[in-house]
Amino acid sequence: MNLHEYQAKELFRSAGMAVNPGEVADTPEAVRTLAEGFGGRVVVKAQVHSGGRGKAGGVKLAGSPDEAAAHAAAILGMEISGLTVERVLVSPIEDIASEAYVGVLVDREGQCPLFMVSAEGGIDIEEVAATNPEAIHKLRVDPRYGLMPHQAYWLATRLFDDPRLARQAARVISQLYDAFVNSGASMAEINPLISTAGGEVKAIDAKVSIDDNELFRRPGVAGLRDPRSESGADAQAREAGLSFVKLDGNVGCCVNGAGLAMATMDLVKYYGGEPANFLDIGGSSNPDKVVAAIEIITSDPSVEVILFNIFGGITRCDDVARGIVEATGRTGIDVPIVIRLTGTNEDLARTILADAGFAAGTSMDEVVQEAVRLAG
Amino acid sequence: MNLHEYQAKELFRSAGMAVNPGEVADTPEAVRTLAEGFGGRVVVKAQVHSGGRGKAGGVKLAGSPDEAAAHAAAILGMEISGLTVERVLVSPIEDIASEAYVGVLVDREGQCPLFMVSAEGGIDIEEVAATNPEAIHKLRVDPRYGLMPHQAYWLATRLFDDPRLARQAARVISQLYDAFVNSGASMAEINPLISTAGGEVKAIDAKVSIDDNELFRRPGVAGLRDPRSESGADAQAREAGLSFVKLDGNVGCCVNGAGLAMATMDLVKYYGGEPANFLDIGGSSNPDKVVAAIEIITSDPSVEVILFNIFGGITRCDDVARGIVEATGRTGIDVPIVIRLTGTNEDLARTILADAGFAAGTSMDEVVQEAVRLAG
Amino acid sequence: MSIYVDENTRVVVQGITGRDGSFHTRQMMAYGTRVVSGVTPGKGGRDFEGPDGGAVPVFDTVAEAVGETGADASVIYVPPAFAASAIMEAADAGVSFIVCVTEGIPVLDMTRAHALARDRGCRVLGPNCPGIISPGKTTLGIIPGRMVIPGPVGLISRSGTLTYEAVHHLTRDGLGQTTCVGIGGDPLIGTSFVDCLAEFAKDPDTEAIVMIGEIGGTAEQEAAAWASANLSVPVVGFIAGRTAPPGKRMGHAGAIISGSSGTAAEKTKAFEDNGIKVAKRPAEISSLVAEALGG
Amino acid sequence: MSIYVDENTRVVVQGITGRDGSFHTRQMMAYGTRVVSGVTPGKGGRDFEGPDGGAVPVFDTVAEAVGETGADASVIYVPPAFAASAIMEAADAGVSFIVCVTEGIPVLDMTRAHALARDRGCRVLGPNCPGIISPGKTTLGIIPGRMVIPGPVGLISRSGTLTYEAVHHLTRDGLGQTTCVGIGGDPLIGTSFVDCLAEFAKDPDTEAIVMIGEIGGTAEQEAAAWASANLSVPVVGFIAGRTAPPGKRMGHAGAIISGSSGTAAEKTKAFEDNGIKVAKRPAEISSLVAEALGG
Repeated sequence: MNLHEYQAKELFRSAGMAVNPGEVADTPEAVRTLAEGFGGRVVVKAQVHSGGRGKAGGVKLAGSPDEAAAHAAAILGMEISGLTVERVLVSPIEDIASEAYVGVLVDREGQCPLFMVSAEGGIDIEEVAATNPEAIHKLRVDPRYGLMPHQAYWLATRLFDDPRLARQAARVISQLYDAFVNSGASMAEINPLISTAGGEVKAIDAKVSIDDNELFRRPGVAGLRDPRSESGADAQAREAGLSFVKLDGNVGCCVNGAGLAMATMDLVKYYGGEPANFLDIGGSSNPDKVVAAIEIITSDPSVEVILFNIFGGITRCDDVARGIVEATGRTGIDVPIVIRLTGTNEDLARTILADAGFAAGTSMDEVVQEAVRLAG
Repeated sequence: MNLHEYQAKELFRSAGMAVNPGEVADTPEAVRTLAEGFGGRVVVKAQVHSGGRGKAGGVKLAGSPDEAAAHAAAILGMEISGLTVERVLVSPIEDIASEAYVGVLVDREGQCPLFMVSAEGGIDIEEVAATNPEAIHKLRVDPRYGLMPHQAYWLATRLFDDPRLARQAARVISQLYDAFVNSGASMAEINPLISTAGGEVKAIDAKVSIDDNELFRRPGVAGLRDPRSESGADAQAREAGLSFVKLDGNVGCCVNGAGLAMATMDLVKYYGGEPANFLDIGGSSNPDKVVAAIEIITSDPSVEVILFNIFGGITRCDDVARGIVEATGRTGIDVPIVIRLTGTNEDLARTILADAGFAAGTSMDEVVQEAVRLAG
Repeated sequence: MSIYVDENTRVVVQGITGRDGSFHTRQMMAYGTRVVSGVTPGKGGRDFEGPDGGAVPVFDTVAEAVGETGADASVIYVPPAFAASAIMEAADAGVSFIVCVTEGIPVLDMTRAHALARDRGCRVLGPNCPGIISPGKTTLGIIPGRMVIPGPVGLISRSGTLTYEAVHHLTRDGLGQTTCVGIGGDPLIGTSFVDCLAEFAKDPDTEAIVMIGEIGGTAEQEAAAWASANLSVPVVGFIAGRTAPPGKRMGHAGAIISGSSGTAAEKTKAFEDNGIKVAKRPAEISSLVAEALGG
Repeated sequence: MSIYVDENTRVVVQGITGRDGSFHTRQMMAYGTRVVSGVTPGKGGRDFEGPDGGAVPVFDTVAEAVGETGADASVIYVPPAFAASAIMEAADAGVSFIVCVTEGIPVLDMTRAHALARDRGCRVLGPNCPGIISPGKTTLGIIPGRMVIPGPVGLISRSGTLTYEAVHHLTRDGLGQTTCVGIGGDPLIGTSFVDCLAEFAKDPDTEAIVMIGEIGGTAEQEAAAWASANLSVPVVGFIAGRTAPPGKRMGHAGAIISGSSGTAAEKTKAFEDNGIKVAKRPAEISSLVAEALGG
């Protein structure tokens, strides 16, 4: 789950971090008032979960409250990467002397938190990684010890030569680590971490992704979810406990198991079709999940056919069959359904489906080809 | 630094622990009011830093508010192990089904926190250790991982067979560990941890010692110090940065270094004398410390002679000499002073002392013998 | 021969009285796995009823289970909130091989659990994995026993049902398996492709190896390089997720293309560059294996 | 020979620009210690001026100091609030021998610092110790060089000035030392009596050993048993604190009799039971050593 910039900054502030001030607003008038409070010269930033915010015109500097309001009027309601801007963050413009990058994520290889810092901040860190990889310094954190003070200081000295700035940066880095761990994040970054002409170090932009698996035990963090930042289908899938990713094709896929679901999409493509989605109903065999899956798939108007690919292990094929029958009975499905079922309780499933007028194949290849054919 | 029972319990409560209710009071009238609030049947407990509180009559059960007030009148002002009772803790009497012991301290050998628990609680754990050592279960906590849930549960199952009680005890044990670490304690114990007839587990008595070296960074904990619980000399020594322990003899000792200070006391005893104190002025050679040391030593009316034993390494003998001259000049010292000085700046020290009319030896044995002789 | 486990492996099941734990314990016992004990805190002292009336003693802690029944491997079916703790408990109790089936464990929990397992010299398979099966000998986890047969193929996979799909074809084509290992779909897993390859390399009965990978991370690339440098037996590969878009988690927490790294194309290329034939469809895996064994 | 350190030991001083650090660095350099670098965060790039105009480069971090100057030992003179971190930094930077002079480090900090040092295979002397001196070769810490002379005696002590008192008599009596080690007065120390005994046992030049203990803990008892089982050279002991009351901390954080354990009587008995002659007065140590060497 991604946090908005303003939420991430609030998280950092509560860890004691020096973060530039800012308030969110959702009308140009409110933005004008905030800009007045900040002395007139402000930056107005769209609060959407998208990396390309700046390039899309979602970040604007204003020299006066009127200009700030005008920018807000332009930005609010704007579409960025398919997401509508509902709120803007208003912050005073800082007197920036230098910009650095600080990020921490969980590293697969080291199986531990990994810091990445660069004295080249304020720009896309992937770009730095591609063009000037030596400018990025990495440090692994041993989860048994956490980030040790000397490590934070070493990272800080990669960013600032001036010891007074380095000391402040070391504090920010420690606070970032604390916020990362205490919010159950999988990624947290500050870009840029600036030094001001006055010799202060502070966080100007913030990004945090929370590990979805942490949310059950962090109601405060879970409460930061912005329902307007996800599509209806995404929200429905999440609530139903399904893994769902919308794609651009027309073959709706419903599979048990993530690996098999990907392989099914790939096979659709292999046989000349385009998958409309990734959808994993998981290991459990609750018919309700199947019903929800069908609802989600059919809510996409592009879908021309629904393809079931079930390999029964823990998943019981009869449960899936019942779900298909129930969903099709409840809501009129106006696209064809092709089904592949094999494994646990396969025969019973076949009987249930036959009673409802469905046939089911046993070969993944055959059924996928059939689905692609039906999708046209 | 030892906490009072009521302070330790407050610490535990703020870690979320189930602790029996209680309020402190310093007058019988206030105790009566509290007893009324608790329904009449209460226990009145002296709040002093002493293990023998119960045996000394400092813990009394009362069947009514009047009886509670009467007990409070008897206990308040009582002397226990030389300490005057200034406050009592009033708590409702619990319906105890079983009593267990839970303690955690820092283990020298394992260099880590060590839990000790016993299903035999409510009594002196040293007694259990002596008479029935198998009844005590120990568990070392790896400081890299902290107390892991399965460890807390294992400890809890040593205390209670009933899984519902064990689950509660595991929570208490985890909370005790958190309180221990977060307060910078060197020892924390619950004795007894009870189960009630109603199936609840809660802490009834609590003891916590804070590592003095933690206090600088824990102002909240440091603020719990009860100035009335230490003697004037102890407080003065602490403020002056001296290590001081009052003893029963008449040879006042002032030494640099803890090992040498103990060896000096031992040598006093060896030559037939009795040391009046342990006093280590430490490695630094601040004349002010010497002045404070002399004031502390001479505030003990038993002292018949002051013995200085200084082996100058970091400590500069001339600084000590200056301190002696200053202290004796400032306050009239009416007991003899014998001095042994050797090491750094020894000659200069000798000159300073000679100018003020003091002689100084170089042999520890000779000077100690002289001091013992003068002490009579 | 088999890798990691065999008919002598003594298994303790953590979460044996739970819904999943009890079901799969009975399945494992029916297959022949030596389930010697179970653990459910608060249910110590009871017996778990296996198939055919066999009774398995249940303990409150893994330490007791290990002490009383000599378990040397554990299978974990506890909910995600407690699963990392369960791994740590097993590692601390001296279990040397731990299969963690649980999906959805917080990744920061796993950094600590893996660290403790390393400290204790203990191998973790998973989490979020279907487990390991050695046909005819033992199964630890949830891989259905009926779909495997003994034979010369070693199989390693990040996925569950996709593995079944692959094994299904192998078995149907008469290509039995020495061991099938599901290493799990999480970003932090205890046993990697390379770890398994190194074990299969020591097994004289394994004459061909199947690696079923997916998008995300670099484990397949490392495995390919390792295989090329160290293995004498042929390897057949498959990569799921050719059509997955970047930046989206495809079900498995570990199946995500970050920026432009961890793509199926990258992994396929690494396989091919290191002499590993890559199947285009799951059904093709079996025919490539047959070819490799025939050649 | 000497133990742990010698004339080739390359020393980085942590806290070199502080009051204590700068003073003792100059003392060490004057004695001949190879101080190759210093560390003070925020003062990297400067030079520290040693005696005779010698310059020592100062770095911001120990990692840089080790990388640039090849330091293999560290001496720590930083305030207690930062000292455990300083140990961890040194251990992490690959320093193999760390002397921590600082007194008053929170004991929970030290549980972590010692754990990291163990993980990194690095030896810590102290904390709250005077350091180590090998007469004529090197000194790390604060033991004054003028009071020692080379010779056949190895000395181990929990105390500072009491050590000086003992060494003073030895030196005056012509009994020089191979190495004098102050292991420190804290409850959690990195190097024990037994550790030092084991090193002295490997040193052919050490012909007699002095152990100066004090109340608190069981380190002397363990050392006595170890010495009796493993040493061929004579050992002379001294225990400070015969008159100390139970339950009171005698200056050193580690010098406390808990209940009835850790008393001087108990330790003296352990020494004597294991054939270690115990001096009744500090001055007697030297004569017992002379006797032991003569016999």
